[in-house]
Amino acid sequence: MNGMSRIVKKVTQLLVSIIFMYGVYIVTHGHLTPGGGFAGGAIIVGAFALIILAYGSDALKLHKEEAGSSASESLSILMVLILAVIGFFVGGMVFFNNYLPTGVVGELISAGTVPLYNIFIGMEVAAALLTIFIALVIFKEESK
Amino acid sequence: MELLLSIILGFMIIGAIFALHARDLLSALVAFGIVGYSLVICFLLLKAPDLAIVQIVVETVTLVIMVAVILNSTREEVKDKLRWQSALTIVLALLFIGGLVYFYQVAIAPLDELGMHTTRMAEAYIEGAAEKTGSANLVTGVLFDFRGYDTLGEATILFTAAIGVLTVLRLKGKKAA
Amino acid sequence: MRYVALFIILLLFWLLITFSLTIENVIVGAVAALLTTALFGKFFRHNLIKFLQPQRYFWALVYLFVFTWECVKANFDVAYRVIHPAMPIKPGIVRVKLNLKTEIGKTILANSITMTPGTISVDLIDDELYVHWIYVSSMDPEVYSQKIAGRFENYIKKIFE
Amino acid sequence: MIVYSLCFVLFMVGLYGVVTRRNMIKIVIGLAIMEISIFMFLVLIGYIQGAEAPIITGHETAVQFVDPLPQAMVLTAIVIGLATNAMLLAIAIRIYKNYGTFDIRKVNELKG
Repeated sequence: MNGMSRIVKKVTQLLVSIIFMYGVYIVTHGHLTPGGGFAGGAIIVGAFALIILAYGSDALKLHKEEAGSSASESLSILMVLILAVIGFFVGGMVFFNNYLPTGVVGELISAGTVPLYNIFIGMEVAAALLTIFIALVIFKEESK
Repeated sequence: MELLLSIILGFMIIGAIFALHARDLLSALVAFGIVGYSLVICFLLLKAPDLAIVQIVVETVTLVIMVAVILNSTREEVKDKLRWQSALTIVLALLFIGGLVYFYQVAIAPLDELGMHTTRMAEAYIEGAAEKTGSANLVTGVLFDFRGYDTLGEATILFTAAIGVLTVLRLKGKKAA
Repeated sequence: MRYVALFIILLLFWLLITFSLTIENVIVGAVAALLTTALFGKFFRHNLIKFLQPQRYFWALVYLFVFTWECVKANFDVAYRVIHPAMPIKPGIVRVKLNLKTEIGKTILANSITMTPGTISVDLIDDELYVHWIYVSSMDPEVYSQKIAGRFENYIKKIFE
Repeated sequence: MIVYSLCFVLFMVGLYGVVTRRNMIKIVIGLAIMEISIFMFLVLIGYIQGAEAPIITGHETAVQFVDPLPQAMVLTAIVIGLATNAMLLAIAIRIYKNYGTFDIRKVNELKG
């Protein structure tokens, strides 16, 4: 796959970092504004998919990216579990206990463990969808 | 409100019927996009901005994956037309539809009118959410605090699906390092 | 150098969308911008000196009005062609020679042509832009290049070159 | 109540697609339509006339929120739906690679 025309590549260069940044904003402000890990993760996938579609698989090392994305997927689901287990031992034997101080409603650093879960679920969603997407592209390359 | 939602749902039904009958698979996907993106408008009208954000992104990703699959293979619809094999098939289908409509009637009877919902179970969540979790977004509070197990299960399903796709689509084995 | 510029732009974008200046917010934004720069910095290739020259912003403002005016005119033109019972269309693809040098200028010109109703830029090969046109009014390259691209080209040259 | 009935009709359209179509891509589309009708129905149940979206901004007057519970459930369901759809499409394209067709009955005839 050769990628698309130079117009698309230039627009991709302009926009891709801003799309990724917006995804990070949706994830980190998930407990204050609409959004959260699920939505933000899907937006982050959009940024990566844009690069893969615009530049084509020749310019990128897809096998390496696939390994990286499936590794970060496993890592983030492990982190969610670890956070939950820590809650089990810190609080009164309750899984998914919110053990950090909750702070003031409406501030960025508040709500205890909820933002942390948001971040790791966002990583999980992004990595899983990216893995699926890259697997499809690699399948297309190899089946020629 | 109800009228507006009914109109949008009518469009969704028309789009769905067209998506299932289109000759070209690519136009079928475009028609399926009508259904998904109309759902986003419905979510916004129903005061569910979280869901609207998720649905608009998920619909886009789904369409991208579907178009990738179709460009990989073929756009041709399978030629054979639907044949009504016998009168028995029709009778069975009508019986089935009748049964479904009956159970729908039974299920819909105890529900409240649209917009007259009384929050029974979520009362505790709404009352306690701000103090207990400190999260201003109640949906996120429910999702990651009160119902953390659901989220964990959901993440597990995503993980399994990704691994399944990797397994199904692997053509060459991994080279021995 | 490029990376620092991207970092500053992203941090400004973060502050714009969050719209609060608390310390935590700035720290989280800085971390996010750092992550984004590390991941996507190699895709950010622009000449940065031009960012700091104020007359370019003035011409960009002028270009906005010019583009809006052309867009409205083209809208009426296409609407006329659609409503007219005889449908006076003569579609075709023409090859437009560009005088712009920079990549970003060509991209903005191509996108402007696409966003004007009636014309769609199909592809960009070397210095030539292939445009699908709803009514090919002349076969002379000079005339149609002026008609399609000429109205935008001077302004874009002033903004980006 | 007519909105609920229309949701049911949408569900039936999806079911009709799954039962009668022979193309695997069309079957996946039918399943996705069924999913969409279910999401719509669940969110409709939680809607309250004149209520606010369930986000505390600090200066709302009428302190009544839309039920956040169905919304949280649907949020997970949407992402799960995407995962299952991707899995089904992967299986479909793998079958296409092996048999050269999307026709599900022809695949049945070819093997076993």
